[in-house]
Amino acid sequence: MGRWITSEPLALEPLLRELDDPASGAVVVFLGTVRNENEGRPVRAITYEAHERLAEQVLSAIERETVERFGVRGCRIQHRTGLLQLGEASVAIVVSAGHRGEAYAASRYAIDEVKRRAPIWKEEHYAGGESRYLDGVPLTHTAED
Amino acid sequence: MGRWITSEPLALEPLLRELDDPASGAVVVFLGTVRNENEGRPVRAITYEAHERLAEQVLSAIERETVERFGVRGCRIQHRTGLLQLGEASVAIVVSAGHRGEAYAASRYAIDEVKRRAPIWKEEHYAGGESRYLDGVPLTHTAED
Amino acid sequence: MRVTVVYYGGLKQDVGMRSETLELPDGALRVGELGEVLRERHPALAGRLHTVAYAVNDALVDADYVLQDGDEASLLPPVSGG
Amino acid sequence: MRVTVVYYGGLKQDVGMRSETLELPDGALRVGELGEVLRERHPALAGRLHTVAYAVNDALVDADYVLQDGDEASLLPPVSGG
Repeated sequence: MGRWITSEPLALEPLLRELDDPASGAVVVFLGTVRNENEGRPVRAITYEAHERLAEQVLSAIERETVERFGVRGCRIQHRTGLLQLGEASVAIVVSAGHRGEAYAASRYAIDEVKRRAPIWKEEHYAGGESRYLDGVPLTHTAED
Repeated sequence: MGRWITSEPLALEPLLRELDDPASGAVVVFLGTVRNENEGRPVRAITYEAHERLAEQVLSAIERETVERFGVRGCRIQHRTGLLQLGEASVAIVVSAGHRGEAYAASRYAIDEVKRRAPIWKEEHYAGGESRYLDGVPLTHTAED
Repeated sequence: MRVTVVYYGGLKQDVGMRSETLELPDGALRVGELGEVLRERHPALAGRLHTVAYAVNDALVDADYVLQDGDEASLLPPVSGG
Repeated sequence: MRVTVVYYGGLKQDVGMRSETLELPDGALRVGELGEVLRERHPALAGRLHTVAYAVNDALVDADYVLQDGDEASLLPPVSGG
């Protein structure tokens, strides 16, 4: 199980334990899950693919930035790859902070950056057996990456 | 273990399972945890006390309002009572939603309302053995309660 | 009539007890007036009652709620949960 | 020089393969120029290259990065993780 990218089901407890911190008063968790509908079409599963080594660099960089920008105590991000069924979590983000304001803001920043910068692609599988790669966000090469 | 108020350690997995929903694409969890400092004083533990039956009504009402106001799929709130050590969770709020925007907004609303309306009190225990009830938010009687 | 009063949060330290059962004269007593009675019994409540809310039998009530025999009245100081 | 090209996301369906190893003339070839070479090999790439980013050996690079013998060049279409 990779630290940032894994093909196994995501488990929250180990991430929460990693961020255990007596100076933390607020923890915000975001889970992205496979929804049964997208853009009006019924979805039955999603395959996620990653450029693994690059994705690990990017997720690790987003963790560091999140801590620095929002002054939170810690941030951990994990993204799953492979075939996911309805309801399964594709991404888990845990932020621990002194107070809830910065915890929410940092969590929101982290998931927005993951969607914008992580080299990860999803292929939606539809009821009829058809499947499709979704249009996404063009990657740009920035110093932060 | 009460549905809204419990003296046992809070467990996230049962709350997440309750809100399992194939129409959900985003889950936001908030955990309030016992921090080792408040208003500049080192804290070593906190005792939470609730007016249990009233608190259960209030938390249940906040769950319903959160779902209605933000159009999210589900909301579950649990608050712990008794003596909590550093790092232990005093409150857990889970929101599941179609999309992340409403999930974050609903989660933030729910915790703010819990802090404002739940008949729950904390007594902070300090390093020297001293303890103190904190000044809080005066309750008001509104139709929503 | 008999009314049980329960003190929550810091109030139970202020008055030195968790609860007490009072025998009150029969007749229309509002919960806000009960507060006045309690302030005379417990001088430590002076200066605190204006931030106290009242619940009777598990429902928040206004100060003009009229108490019934057998009611349990809770005094709820400003809250600090979460 | 030898360069391995790896296609990610929908690109691997467009070109009908996961990766290919090309023998290219020695000399300064930029990764953006490699894109032109690939478009000639795979007409399906036409109209898609302007939204593609390039990584070489696990680092994102600009279009003017100069390829070396043995490089692995990844073509990264618009992303949709999360």
